[in-house]
Amino acid sequence: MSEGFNEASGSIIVRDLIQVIHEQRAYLSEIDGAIGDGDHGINMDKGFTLTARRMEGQLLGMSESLKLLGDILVEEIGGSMGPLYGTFFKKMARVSKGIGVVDGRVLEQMLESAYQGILTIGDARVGDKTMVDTLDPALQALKLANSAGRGFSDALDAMVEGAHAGWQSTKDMIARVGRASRLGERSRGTLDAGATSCYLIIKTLAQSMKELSK
Amino acid sequence: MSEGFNEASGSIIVRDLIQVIHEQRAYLSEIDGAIGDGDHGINMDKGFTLTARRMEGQLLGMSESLKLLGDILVEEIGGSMGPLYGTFFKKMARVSKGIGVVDGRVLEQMLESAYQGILTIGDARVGDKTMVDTLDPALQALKLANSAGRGFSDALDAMVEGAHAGWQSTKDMIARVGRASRLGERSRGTLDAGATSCYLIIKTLAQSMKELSK
Amino acid sequence: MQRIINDPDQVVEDYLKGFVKAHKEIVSATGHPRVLKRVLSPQQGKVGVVTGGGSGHKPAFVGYIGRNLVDSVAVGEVFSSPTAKAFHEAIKAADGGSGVAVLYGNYAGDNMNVKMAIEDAGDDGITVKTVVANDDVASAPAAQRHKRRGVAGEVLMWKVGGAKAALGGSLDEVVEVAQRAIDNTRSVGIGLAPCTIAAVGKPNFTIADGTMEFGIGHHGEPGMFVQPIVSASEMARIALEKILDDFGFEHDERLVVLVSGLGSTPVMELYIFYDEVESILTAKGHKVDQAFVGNYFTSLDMAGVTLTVMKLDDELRELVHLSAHSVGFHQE
Amino acid sequence: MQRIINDPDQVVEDYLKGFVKAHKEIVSATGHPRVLKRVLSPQQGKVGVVTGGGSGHKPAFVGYIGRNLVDSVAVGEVFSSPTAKAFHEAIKAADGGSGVAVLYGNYAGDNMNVKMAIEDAGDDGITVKTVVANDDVASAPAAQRHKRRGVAGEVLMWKVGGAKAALGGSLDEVVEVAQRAIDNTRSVGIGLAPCTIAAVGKPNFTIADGTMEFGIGHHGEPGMFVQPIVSASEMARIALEKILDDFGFEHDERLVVLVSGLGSTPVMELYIFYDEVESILTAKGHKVDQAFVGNYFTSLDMAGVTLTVMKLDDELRELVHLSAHSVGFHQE
Ligand SMILES: Nc1ncnc2c1ncn2[C@@H]1O[C@H](COP(=O)(O)OP(=O)(O)O)[C@@H](O)[C@H]1O
Ligand SMILES: Nc1ncnc2c1ncn2[C@@H]1O[C@H](COP(=O)(O)OP(=O)(O)O)[C@@H](O)[C@H]1O
Ligand SMILES: [Mg+2]
Ligand SMILES: [Mg+2]
Ligand SMILES: [Mg+2]
Ligand SMILES: [Mg+2]
Repeated sequence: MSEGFNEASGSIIVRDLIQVIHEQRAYLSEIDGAIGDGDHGINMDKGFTLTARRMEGQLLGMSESLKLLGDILVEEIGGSMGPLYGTFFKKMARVSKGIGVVDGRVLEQMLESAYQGILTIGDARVGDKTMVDTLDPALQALKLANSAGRGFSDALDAMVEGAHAGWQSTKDMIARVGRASRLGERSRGTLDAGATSCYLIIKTLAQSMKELSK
Repeated sequence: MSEGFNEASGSIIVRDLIQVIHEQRAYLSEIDGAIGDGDHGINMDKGFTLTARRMEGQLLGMSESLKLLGDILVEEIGGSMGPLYGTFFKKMARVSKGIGVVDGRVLEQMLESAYQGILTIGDARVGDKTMVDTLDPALQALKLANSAGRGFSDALDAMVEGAHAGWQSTKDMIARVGRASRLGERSRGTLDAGATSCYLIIKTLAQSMKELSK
Repeated sequence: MQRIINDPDQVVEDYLKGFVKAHKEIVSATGHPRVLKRVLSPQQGKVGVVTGGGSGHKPAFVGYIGRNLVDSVAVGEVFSSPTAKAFHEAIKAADGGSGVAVLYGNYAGDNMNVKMAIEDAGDDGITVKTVVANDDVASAPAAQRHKRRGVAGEVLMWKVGGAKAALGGSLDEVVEVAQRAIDNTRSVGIGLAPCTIAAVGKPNFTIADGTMEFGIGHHGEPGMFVQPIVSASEMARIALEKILDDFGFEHDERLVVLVSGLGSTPVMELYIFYDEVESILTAKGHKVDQAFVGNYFTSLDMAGVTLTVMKLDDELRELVHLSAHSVGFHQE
Repeated sequence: MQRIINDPDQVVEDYLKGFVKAHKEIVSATGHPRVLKRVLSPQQGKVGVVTGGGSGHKPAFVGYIGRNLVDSVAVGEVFSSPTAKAFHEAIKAADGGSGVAVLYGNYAGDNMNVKMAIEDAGDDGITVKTVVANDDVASAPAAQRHKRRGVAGEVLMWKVGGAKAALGGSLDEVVEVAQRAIDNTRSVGIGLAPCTIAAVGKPNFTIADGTMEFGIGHHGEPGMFVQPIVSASEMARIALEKILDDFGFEHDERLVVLVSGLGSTPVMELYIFYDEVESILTAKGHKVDQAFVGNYFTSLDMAGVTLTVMKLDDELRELVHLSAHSVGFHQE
């Protein structure tokens, strides 16, 4: 496996994300239904499916595809998910624009920028039972792997492991932001919907990047 | 028992009516609750109690008392009961005004006029499951007793018997007017509220008149 | 029962107090506790316009007291006719010497009480004429129109009658055009959930979940049939079909459409329903000249909708469009 | 779920179609499907007044588009913020060259989307300033006013801001007085029964029968406490106490009182509640200068009430009384 892949050939990453969100639409809504209002899968799928349609017949790179997804989320989804995931993907797009090869370092910069974007706009912190709880450990693990000099594939694995642990950690948390915060103590015991979609996104991202780097 | 009593001394009749309606308030509402909206006792008692208050300290004859009751029902109760029972008592008052002695014949005229008033204003017929079903046989029985030359006391008994039979007959009827008509076939099997109050009124009227004629 | 009340037997007294306080610039109390009138009524020389009915239909009836609308209203208990006395006092409060038009709905109690009130008003030397709204097509077949109940179409009758009186119409003219308004108006209701009278404390009737009652009355009077609930577009289709069948239009018409919620249906959904109604009418070649969508004539917390359609002629159109202002009705 | 809808995922699209059709004389569609504007907007030289928010709050937000009120509105999904794009387009639709005031409520999604929209509007050369309503005293302690949600007090902010803009105020003046309006406004809600989002199909939360949730938010956000349901007069007392404590008035004040139903509470009961509020305020020496009672800011079919009190100064009073006309708000 080579260290990285060509940004210009990476639109498959976004196509894979669209597919996984579409497949997991019902699952995401179900999780949101336990302590939220049961529409997370619907909200996400709406924006992602729209992106698929807009991508049709276009020749885009990874950065352009991520930008398209981000723009559509911001422009068409509204609520909190639109700006949060919209910013997430737009930031990733900006950092990787014209970058040439995407490797562990580039991905780290992309994710770091995306993470900062979400913090700035959403103001949630680790432990609030949100997508941030998936994102933070994923990014930490990626950073660690990179600075330990591990290869791209290993770094991606580490990132997914971090995301998985973070995602699972939301189960025991009390929601402090968003709709579920209404439930207080009763929000404990179920996974967070946004943390779940975020884990799915990180995992799919890693898979696609590995595939591209073969 | 003498044949009749002095109209001028008959205000006790209205006082007795007020008392019985007040005592049976809950019962009347309960019956109305089965197939109506459960307020017949409330509606009736409101007007009757008000009359009691207005009668206080006044020296009234039977006709004047009935007129007061009728006026208050018309003026303060509204709905259908106000005009129906209001007309009922106002008509009885008009026929008996300055009559001197009230006997079987006078009562017949009073009831006949009251009945016609209710038919004119309410347009219900025998068999519609209303107060008319009590009133009609009560009046028929009274007429029959009078024309058979039976005494006042017997005539009163006959009237009450007629009222009772009519009242009970409402049990098997399907309501064709008023709120209960909504239920159609389901209105069968319970007594009608208005027929019940009408029976109580006829019965109490008879008792008071007997008492007065002693 | 999840309600905002004090004594359940005093809800009418209590709400009237609040209503008069809140809308001092439009309505005022009268000598009779159950009669409200427009602050500026009676107006000398103007035909008085009176209505009245049971409570629980907000903004009807008191919410239609206002400029170019109703002069005075007789207020009854919840879902129960006002007294003859209240109607009589309302007539007096509206009388400006040119006669009074009582424009009310076809219900047994109201008919009796208005009739008695008119006799009493006659003793005062006031000329009173009536128009009895019977727009509810579901409440009796066309051959027995006189038996039909008045529902949300009453709003258009008041609008037209009130406008005509404001423009200086004579009593005969006001009554004639209000009669024409209601003759040209058809309504039908669809019930989705029952309502609860506070003094009674439990729902007045039931509508099973997943079903709708077509042709329901404004107090829960039985409809024509109960069937599984359908989409807004299908509801609009069957409601309009019933109304258009009854009209039997032979030409393309200019119409007023009034869509009123029954109480607890989100207003958003009334617009979804209206959109379908408008589309069907337009497809058939008719033109919606004026639409009213909102809670114009409710039934406490009943869920559902009333569809009302009025056929316009030139005069009705002019009167419908005349500006008006009341608590529940506004037109610029 | 007893609803009048077609596709539960399309309720917003569907109701907007009906809304625009029904109110052609007041509102019109724009290039963006989720932005409506006043027919007569933008007006050259007038400061544009924009608002927006999730759907399900009828007549808010689109019902406040009108004369001397709001110029354009960004519309979100039910209980979900409009997109940044929609806010951006609404800003453009309101811009008459003198800047635009976005007057909206303090919710996470709205804050994010407005912020992004302002950046984009800046690229178009439009000056945008915002006022963020935070009138809900139950949603955070006084020390954290910036965390409080905006509820029915937004109506008064729009009224005042819209009036100032209509009278020719500059952007700074409009924003200053709208800010003063909301700074002088406090609200609190009482929930009696939950609401159901059609796309979700079941109640969003529960309020046990016989209990009430004091301080509930407009989407069912948790209140301060749940307690057995009390009389209207007691509800008024505790709601007003919470508001007056927060104000801490030192003088007798002239006030605006706005009582809004949350959706399915009969309007009659809002007047019972208002009557109590007015009595208490009057007894304390205050004067209700203007009252609004009705469904001004609802939450689908939630049962309950929001009490809003605004303290007036001379300018606010003049602006509140300026005539206005929109689908949901009317002042002569
Ligand atoms: N301020 C925030 N920062 C980060 N994530 C958030 C924030 N608010 C909410 N979320 C995430 O949003 C998810 C819910 O999304 P979704 O169901 O689509 O929206 P809604 O709550 O409006 O129905 C939550 O599970 C949580 O992870
Ligand atoms: N048109 C009518 N003629 C005679 N009696 C009637 C008529 N309509 C209704 N009733 C009587 O009224 C009774 C109900 O009275 P009540 O409960 O006081 O009024 P409501 O039905 O308005 O609640 C019925 O039981 C019936 O006997
Ligand atoms: Mg949601
Ligand atoms: Mg959700
Ligand atoms: Mg009753
Ligand atoms: Mg009854």
